[in-house]
Order: sequence, then C-alpha cells, then structure tokens
Amino acid sequence: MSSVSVDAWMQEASTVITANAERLTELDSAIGDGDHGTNLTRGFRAVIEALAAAEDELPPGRRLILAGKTLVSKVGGASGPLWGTALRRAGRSVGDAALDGPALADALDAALAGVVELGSAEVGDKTMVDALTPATQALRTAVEAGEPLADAITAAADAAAEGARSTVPLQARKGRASYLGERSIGHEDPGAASTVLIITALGRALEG
Amino acid sequence: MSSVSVDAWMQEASTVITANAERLTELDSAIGDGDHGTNLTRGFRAVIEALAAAEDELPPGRRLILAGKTLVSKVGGASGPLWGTALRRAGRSVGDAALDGPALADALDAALAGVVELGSAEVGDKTMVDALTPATQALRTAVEAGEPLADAITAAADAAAEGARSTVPLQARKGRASYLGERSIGHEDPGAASTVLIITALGRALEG
Amino acid sequence: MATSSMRKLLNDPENVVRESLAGLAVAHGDILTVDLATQIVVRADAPRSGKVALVSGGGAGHEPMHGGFVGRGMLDAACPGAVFTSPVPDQMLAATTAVDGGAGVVHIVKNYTGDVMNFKLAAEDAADEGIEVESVLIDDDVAVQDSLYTAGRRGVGATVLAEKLAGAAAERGDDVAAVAGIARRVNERARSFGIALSSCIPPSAGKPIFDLPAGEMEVGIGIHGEPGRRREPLGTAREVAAELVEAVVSDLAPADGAEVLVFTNSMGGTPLLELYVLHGEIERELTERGLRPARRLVGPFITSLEMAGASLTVLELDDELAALWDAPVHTAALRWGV
Amino acid sequence: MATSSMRKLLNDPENVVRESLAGLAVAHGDILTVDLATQIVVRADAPRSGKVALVSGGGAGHEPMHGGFVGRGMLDAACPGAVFTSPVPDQMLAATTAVDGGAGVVHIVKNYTGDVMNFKLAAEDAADEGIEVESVLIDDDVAVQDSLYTAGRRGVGATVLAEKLAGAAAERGDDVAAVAGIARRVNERARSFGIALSSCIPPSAGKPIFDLPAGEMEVGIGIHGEPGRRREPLGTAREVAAELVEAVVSDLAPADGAEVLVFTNSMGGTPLLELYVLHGEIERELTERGLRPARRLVGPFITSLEMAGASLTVLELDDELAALWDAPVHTAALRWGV
Ligand SMILES: Nc1ncnc2c1ncn2[C@@H]1O[C@H](COP(=O)(O)OP(=O)(O)O)[C@@H](O)[C@H]1O
Ligand SMILES: Nc1ncnc2c1ncn2[C@@H]1O[C@H](COP(=O)(O)OP(=O)(O)O)[C@@H](O)[C@H]1O
Ligand SMILES: [Mg+2]
Ligand SMILES: [Mg+2]
Ligand SMILES: [Mg+2]
Ligand SMILES: [Mg+2]
Repeated sequence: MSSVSVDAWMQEASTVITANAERLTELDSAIGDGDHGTNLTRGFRAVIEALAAAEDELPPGRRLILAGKTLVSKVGGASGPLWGTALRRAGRSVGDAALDGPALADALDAALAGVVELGSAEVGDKTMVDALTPATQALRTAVEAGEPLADAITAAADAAAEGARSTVPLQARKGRASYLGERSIGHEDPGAASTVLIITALGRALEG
Repeated sequence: MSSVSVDAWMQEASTVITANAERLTELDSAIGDGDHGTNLTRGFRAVIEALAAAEDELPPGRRLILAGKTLVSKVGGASGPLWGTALRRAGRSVGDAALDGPALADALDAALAGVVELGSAEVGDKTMVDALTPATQALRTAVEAGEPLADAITAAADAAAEGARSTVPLQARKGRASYLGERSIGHEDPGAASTVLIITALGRALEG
Repeated sequence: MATSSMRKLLNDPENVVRESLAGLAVAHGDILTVDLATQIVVRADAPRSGKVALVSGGGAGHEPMHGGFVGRGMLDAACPGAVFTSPVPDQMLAATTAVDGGAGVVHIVKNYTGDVMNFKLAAEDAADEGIEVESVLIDDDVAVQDSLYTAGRRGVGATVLAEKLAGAAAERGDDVAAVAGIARRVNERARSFGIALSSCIPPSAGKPIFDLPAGEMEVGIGIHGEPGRRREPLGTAREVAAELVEAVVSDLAPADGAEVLVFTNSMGGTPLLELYVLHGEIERELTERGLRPARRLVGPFITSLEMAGASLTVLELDDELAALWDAPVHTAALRWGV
Repeated sequence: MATSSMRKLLNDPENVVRESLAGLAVAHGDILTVDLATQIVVRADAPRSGKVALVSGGGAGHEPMHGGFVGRGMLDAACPGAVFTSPVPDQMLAATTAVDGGAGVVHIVKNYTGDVMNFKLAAEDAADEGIEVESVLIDDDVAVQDSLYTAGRRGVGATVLAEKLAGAAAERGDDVAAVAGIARRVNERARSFGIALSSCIPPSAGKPIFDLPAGEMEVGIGIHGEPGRRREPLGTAREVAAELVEAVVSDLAPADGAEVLVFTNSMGGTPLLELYVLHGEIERELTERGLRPARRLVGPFITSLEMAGASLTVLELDDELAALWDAPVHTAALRWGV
C-alpha cells in the first residue's frame, strides 16, 4: 500500500515553490505586498534543511511537526503561522503511522482545521482556504472510494487548482488583499496558488 | 541719432528670456542644476515691474542701475550677481545720457569689466563671458566705424551667438559646469545662451 | 534580481535586514544592541528591573520603525522581519525575555494578519515561560472599514505615537495594565490616512509592487506597498491635505476645539521640502475646523522604503498624553529631554 | 509643468519655498520663526545678546539644511533661495541684522560661485551697517580638484558638521574669531564624497535633471542635482563603501588610529534600511584602515530633493571637536542634551 514520504513531499514542495517564487510574488504584488514567493521559498528551504538534520528514525508525524515548527520559525507574515500550524496539526494527527491514504486524509483534515481555527477564513473569502478545502474534500472522497493514493492525490491537486482559480473573481474578505476591497477582484490569491503547488507536490512523494 | 530705451530693452529681454526658459533650463540640466531659465525669468520679470514703478524722469543710467539691483535682489545663484553687477556698472557708465551708440559701447565695456571682476572668468572658460566679450568688442568696432546703431547691435548679437556656439566644445573652468570636467564638453553654456538673448534684445529696443 | 539592477545600496538582497541591523548597531551602540543571530534590537541597558518593558516589531522596510525607536522612553526591544514580512515568534520571545524586568511586558501589535498571528504565538510562548504579556492592537487606519468582510483596520501612524506615549508611561513606573492602557487610549483617540505618489521596490522583488503613473495618486494606502483603496488624479498639496484631514477628522470626531498632535509623515520618498508644504496645509485645515495643534511630528517615521507619499495621523490629546509626549526619549529617531 | 504631472506634493511650484517655510514655521514654532516676506528662518530667541551669531543659507532642496539647523547650539538664522539657487544678499542681510547680538556674525558659505558671490555682497552690506561679519568657506568635496581649471571644491557634508561645531562654540561664548576658527578647522579636517543612483526633479523643471538608468551610478556628485565626475556600474554596498572611504580617506590623510566622526548621509531618496547597510560597510572599511569611529551621524541631512544616493563625510576629531559635537543642540533636525 503506497504512502507519502514526508521528506520527499517537503523536498518537492520546496522545489516547486522555489520554481514558482516569481509568479507567487507577482500575484502578491497585485493584491498584497510582494513577499509571498520569498516567504515560502525561505520557509521550505529551511524545512528541508531541518529534515535532513533530523534522525532517520523520526516518524512521519514528528517530521511533519518539525516541518511546521520550522515554517513558523522562519517565514513570518501570514503564511508562516498558517502553513506552520497546518503541518503541525497534520503531524499530530499522523503520529508514528505511515502516511497512507486514510492517514493523509486525516492529516489534511487536521491541517485545514488548524488553518481555519487560526485564520477564521471561510471558503469564498479568497484565501488559501479556497484551495485547501476542496483539496481536502477531494482526497477524502477518493480515499473513501478506495482509489489508489496516486489517483486520490491527483483528485486533490485538481480540486486545489480549481479552488485557486475560483478565487479570481472573488472580493477578498481576509488578509492583506481585503484592504483593496473591490480592487482585489480579478486576481488570483497568492496563498491559494501556493496551496496548489504544495498539494500537487504530494503526487511526487509517493513511496512503497 | 538712435538710442536704446532701457525699459524697452529690459522688456524685450524679459520676453525672450521667458520664451526660452525651458531651453535655458535644459542647457543648465546637462551641465548644471537646472535653474538658469527659472532664475533669469524671475529676475527679468522683477526688473520690468521695478522699472514700471520707477519715476518717468529717472534717467537711463539710473534705470540700468535699478535693473541691476533688482536682479541682485531677486535672482540669486551665479547669474543674479553677475548680470546684476553688469547692469549696475553699465548704468554708472551711462549716467544721465541717452543710450546712443558710444554710450552703449561704454556701457557694455563696463558691464563686461564688472562680470570679469566679480567672476574672474576669461574667454575660453565656457561662461557668459564667452558671449559677452565678442559682443562687446563687435559693438565697439561697429560704433567706432560709424555704423548705424541698429547694425552695430546686429553685429554684437551675431558675435554673441558665435561666442555662445564656441562654448560647445570647451571644457568648463568656471561655475558649476566645471565640476563635470570633461563631461561639460559638447554642451552649450546656459549663461552664454542667455547672454545672446539679452544682447539680441537690444535690437528691439531702439528709439529715436 | 541582481542587486545592481536596482537603484539600491545593498549587498545580497537576502541579507539586507541583517546587514542593516549591523549598521544600526555600530551607529547607535550607545543606546542599543543588536543580536544578529536572532535579529532583534534591544535597548542597551536592558533589562530594566521593575519597569514594564515594551516590545514591538514588524516587517523591515518601515525604518526608522521599529529599531529606530528602541531606547529610553520608548521601546525596550524591536523585532524586524524580512522586508514587509511579520517577524517570527522566536524573535518576539527572544526580545521579550531579553527585556523582561519582572514587571510585565507589553507587545504593541499592528493589526495585520501576519503580525497578529505571530505575536499571538509569541505571547503563548512567553506565558509558557512565566512572563506576563499584555498585547495591544493598533488599528488606526481609517481607509479600511472594520467589518466581517475585511481583515480589519491596519495599524499605521498611531503605532509610533503609542510606542512613545506608552514608553513614557513605562519609564515613569506605571504598571503593565496602565502602560497597555495608555497605548490603547492612543489607539482609540488617533486616526490615520495616507496617499502614495509612487510604489516602492522591495529588494527581493526587484521592481515596484505596482505601477503608478505621475499625476495620479493611490488613496487610502497602508505601509506595505500594497495598492490603496482607490486611485485618483493627483491634486495640489492643499487638495491632498483637505482629503487627508477630512478622512481622519470625520472618523476621529474629536471634541470641539480639542488639542491635537499632528503627525505628518513622509512615506520615505517625499522630501522634506514638500512635506512641510503639506504640513502647513494640514494645519490650516485643522485650525479651520476649530482644532488646536498642540504638538507636531513631521518627517519620515513610518515608511515604505522609497515610496513617495505621505500620511496624516491626528491624536486627540489630553493633559496626560501631552505630558507623556514631552517626557524624555532617547532613540535613534526621536530624542528630546536627554 | 503642471504640479499634478509630477510625483510631488505642491501647490504652485513658484511658491514651493515660501509655503514650505510656512509649514516649517508652524511645525517648529517653539524654536524658530520665519519671515515669509524676506524668506529667512530665525532662531526664536534671537538676537542672543553677546553671543556670536551664525548664519548660513543656500538653495532650497537640501532640507533639512539649513532651516532645519536653526536653533540653540547651531544656526541663528538660515536663508533659503529658490530650489538649488543661492539666496540673495537682501536675505542674508536681513538674517544677519536679525541675529546680530553685538558680538559679530559668522557666515558659513558653501563654495559655489553663486553662494560665494551673494554672501560676499551681503557681507559688504553688513559692513556698511557696522556689523562685523566673518565668512568661512566650506569646500570639503574631494570629487573636484581645486585648481585654476575649476570653480574649486564644493561645500557639502562638512557644512552640517561646521554648523553644529561652530554653533556649539558660539553657544559656549567663544568670540567671533574663535567661532570662525572652529568652522575652518572642521573644513580643514573633513572630507566628503558622494554617489547618486538617480537624478532629482526640481519643481520648476518638472523632470529629472539627468537620466540615470538603474544599475548605474554617478560618482563624485554635488548636492544640486548636477551630474557627477563619472558614471560607473552600480556595485554592491560593500564596493560603494570602499570607493567612498578610499576617496575621502586618501585625501584627508588622517593620523594613524585617529578618532573620526562618520557622517553617512542619504541624498533623500535612499531609505534608512539601505543607508544602514552602507554605514555598516563604511565603518568596516574605516576600522580596517585603523581609524576609530567615535561619533556618528546617519540619515538624510544634506539632500537633493528625492535623489537616491548617499555621501560620506569623515571628520578627524580632537577632544575639543568631540566635546563641541556632544554639546546640546535644539533644532528641527538635530536635538540632544535639551
Ligand atoms: N486569515 C487568513 N486565513 C487564511 N489564509 C490567509 C489569511 N490571511 C491571509 N491568508 C493567506 O496568506 C496569503 C498571503 O501570504 P503572505 O504574503 O506570505 O503574507 P502577508 O499577507 O503577511 O504578506 C494570502 O494570499 C492568503 O492566502
Ligand atoms: N565665474 C563666472 N564668471 C562668469 N560667468 C559665470 C561664472 N560662473 C558661472 N557663470 C555663468 O552662470 C551660468 C549659470 O547660472 P545659473 O544657473 O543661474 O547659476 P548657478 O550655477 O548658481 O545655478 C553659467 O552658465 C555661466 O555662464
Ligand atoms: Mg504578502
Ligand atoms: Mg544653474
Ligand atoms: Mg508581508
Ligand atoms: Mg543654482
């Protein structure tokens, strides 16, 4: 039964975030302060350093917690605490078990709950929640339908992408973009865009 | 015998300086601080106001002195004291007499002497002196040759223009342009350019 | 973006905050110290035993805020994050423990999602260590409505005033509740509004955050370089002053004839020659409304890198706040009475 | 050029200096007064009977210089001309008579053709009125050679230091020769050099004085927005610092291990975040050469409107100059000890 390697996930996430840093910064310039790409690039690079230094025996859940705490310690801004909390809650949910389909579904549920608890955003507020929520739901649905993990992740990634696209016509009600009022309409939310990348990265972190 | 009306000269000078303010500022931007056009525009406008308020009986020499003192009081920079001194010395030289050919030649001699005394510039230093010196000489030559005042002024204006053009290839040795060293080469000196305008204006101030 | 493609004096843009802090440290070693590892700025004589300590922080790029406000009579410590990025809880905890004098610590938190979240995590960490932290939220910007449909009003110019006034209260020996109370009073009785004539260029972005043609202005801006509420043609200084004063005063609703502190701030790229023109117009507008400027602060104090623009903060004074304003302060950016 | 076509906060550009002075007057009415008719800035408690008075002036556009340096311990009066244009003798005479305390007046004159000529005329006018004027020429810029083929070295950053140090000497009761002597000593023992990353836009011109693409710098600039000695690719802050320090120190030739005052100045458009990066590099360069920074001044103090760029002034200190630097000063731009 396949599962996700935490280290590989974080490595893939770092790679794809770094490769998309300029685009994320552009999105965050249209409706923000132009730092989202730099923030997450810094954060995920620190995460893979921290994981590389961790003991090989450290279980997946603890690895996710370490990743989350690293993001909190290195990123700042809004996305640091939000993704930091997401990964910490995911890690607590996973514990020592392998990150198979059901564990990943629980992990994403916990991650989303953490983000919503901290940031109070709802779907439609034009934030990362607009991508993370459908992704979480799609993964849950696919896993419960017995689909292979790779397909479940693909469904989650597609749902995330659709969710990110859905933020374009929205007026922001949370975060810095909300200061722009109607002027936030017509632009994709940077946090949603980066969520697509992070979720999609799961698909390249499968093992076993 | 014709002579120059001081008030008409100053009025014409003001008109043509104002009309060329942007060009003078451009020249002073290439090799200076971009204020020459504004400086002289301000100065000559104040001069015509002062002359308009002066008593009609005030003789030409005193009118020139008033013009010079007004320039000193209103312009600042390098061109204020220089043209202010020029007109004051010219006025002292003219006294109560009319500004006919010989008087104008003496007046320009005195003006030039004042500028050189104050600023210590020589021909070839890339300053207003490069235009005023040939203009003064040309007027003197024409007057002593018995030419009509209008023709003498035209000769002076042509000489001034030739002198201003001669500043283009020079490296400045006085004034702000001298800070640029070799980079001042290839640009016309703004003070020489405005001198052409002021001398040429004499030609539209003839009376009698 | 290569350093040399920007009109900036930098080495590697990734190191700009650390290197700037190093320069701050050598320039002002008499009043502050910098821990380059944690990236915090601490008052040189910290901790001051028995005194309530004041800590603030935020993204870099707003200098002199907050590092330039560390010293006697104002902040005990400041935490700069990356440019326009809230600092991390680790910094805030390090700063808090460094300055804790046993009388409690007040965190001055500007109302931005990131600042609020990071300071919240830090306050929890401090509580774990037994340090009493009182957090004060600053949300003086009138450009944004505080509603269910926004992230709330931004903390801008009143932050500077709160840091000075609460700092003076701490210096005179007030307890933590009273110091926090002063900061909250400042927040309640001050309002701000700003306009931009240009964007700004974060070093890591390498280009302006948005495009603003000459002759137009962004109205209702924050301090992180994001676009404002709307774009308008740029008017005269008199017209801009009228717009700033109307926005601030109509929201603040001060008492008739109230004495006020007028804080006319340059966003960084507007030179003093122009700022004083604007300030003169602002005072004229205020006095025409019957208000009485009794204290002033004019200059670049809460900035957005090289952004051309200005903001107005008006604080309704009372005798106590006026006395706290006049109290001695010794920081890199504000100094009097010492 | 219509006001609204420039990224500037102004009314009619023709009135910018007068209106800026009006704003300065209301903002700092506790320490200075402004005569809008003559356009001079005067210390509020002038004339100070028995004290040598210090007067300076120059074009507007360099704020806070000189109006922001009027007050106790520094200038008694300042005369601003039009932007980048030397003031007129009438202003200087009005200022001189306003502050004459019967002990003589020192004119601090920056070495520019216009400044020198206008101050010279004013000194003659003052002599006519029986006021003893001692004129001190400041020509600290190393970028230009002082020779028969130039108008001499420009007066730049050392002007600020001379005004502070001579101002302190006057405040402590020195006679006019001694006060002038302090200013001259500063001029002899200080050198400056500057670079620009952008031009600036005088309100009456409406556009930049010259074009400077990003990634290039003008080296060896003055303060009036004119181009520098040469154009070079823009390097890192470390490289720029090395160039500034080399130019200044090689010309100044201070004693081994000398204590120095380091004045790292923003030309107006370079934000503090970057200025402190540069300052840190400058201090490193200086200490590597065995010099000992003992006093610092970092910020925008002698500017060219919104020009991005920086200049360095290094003054070789002695005990007396250090003590005069530390003496109280109360102006809009510099304040300590009061
Ligand atoms: N309250 C919130 N809940 C969920 N996500 C949020 C919230 N506020 C902001 N975000 C997300 O954070 C992103 C911005 O992140 P970033 O630019 O790194 O931080 P900052 O806004 O502090 O500069 C937004 O695009 C949005 O997706
Ligand atoms: N020493 C001097 N002798 C004669 N003319 C001079 C001298 N210095 C400067 N000038 C003239 O002054 C002109 C510049 O005038 P202006 O721009 O009004 O003053 P500033 O240089 O003070 O800005 C120069 O173009 C030059 O012709
Ligand atoms: Mg952002
Ligand atoms: Mg000029
Ligand atoms: Mg940010
Ligand atoms: Mg000039």
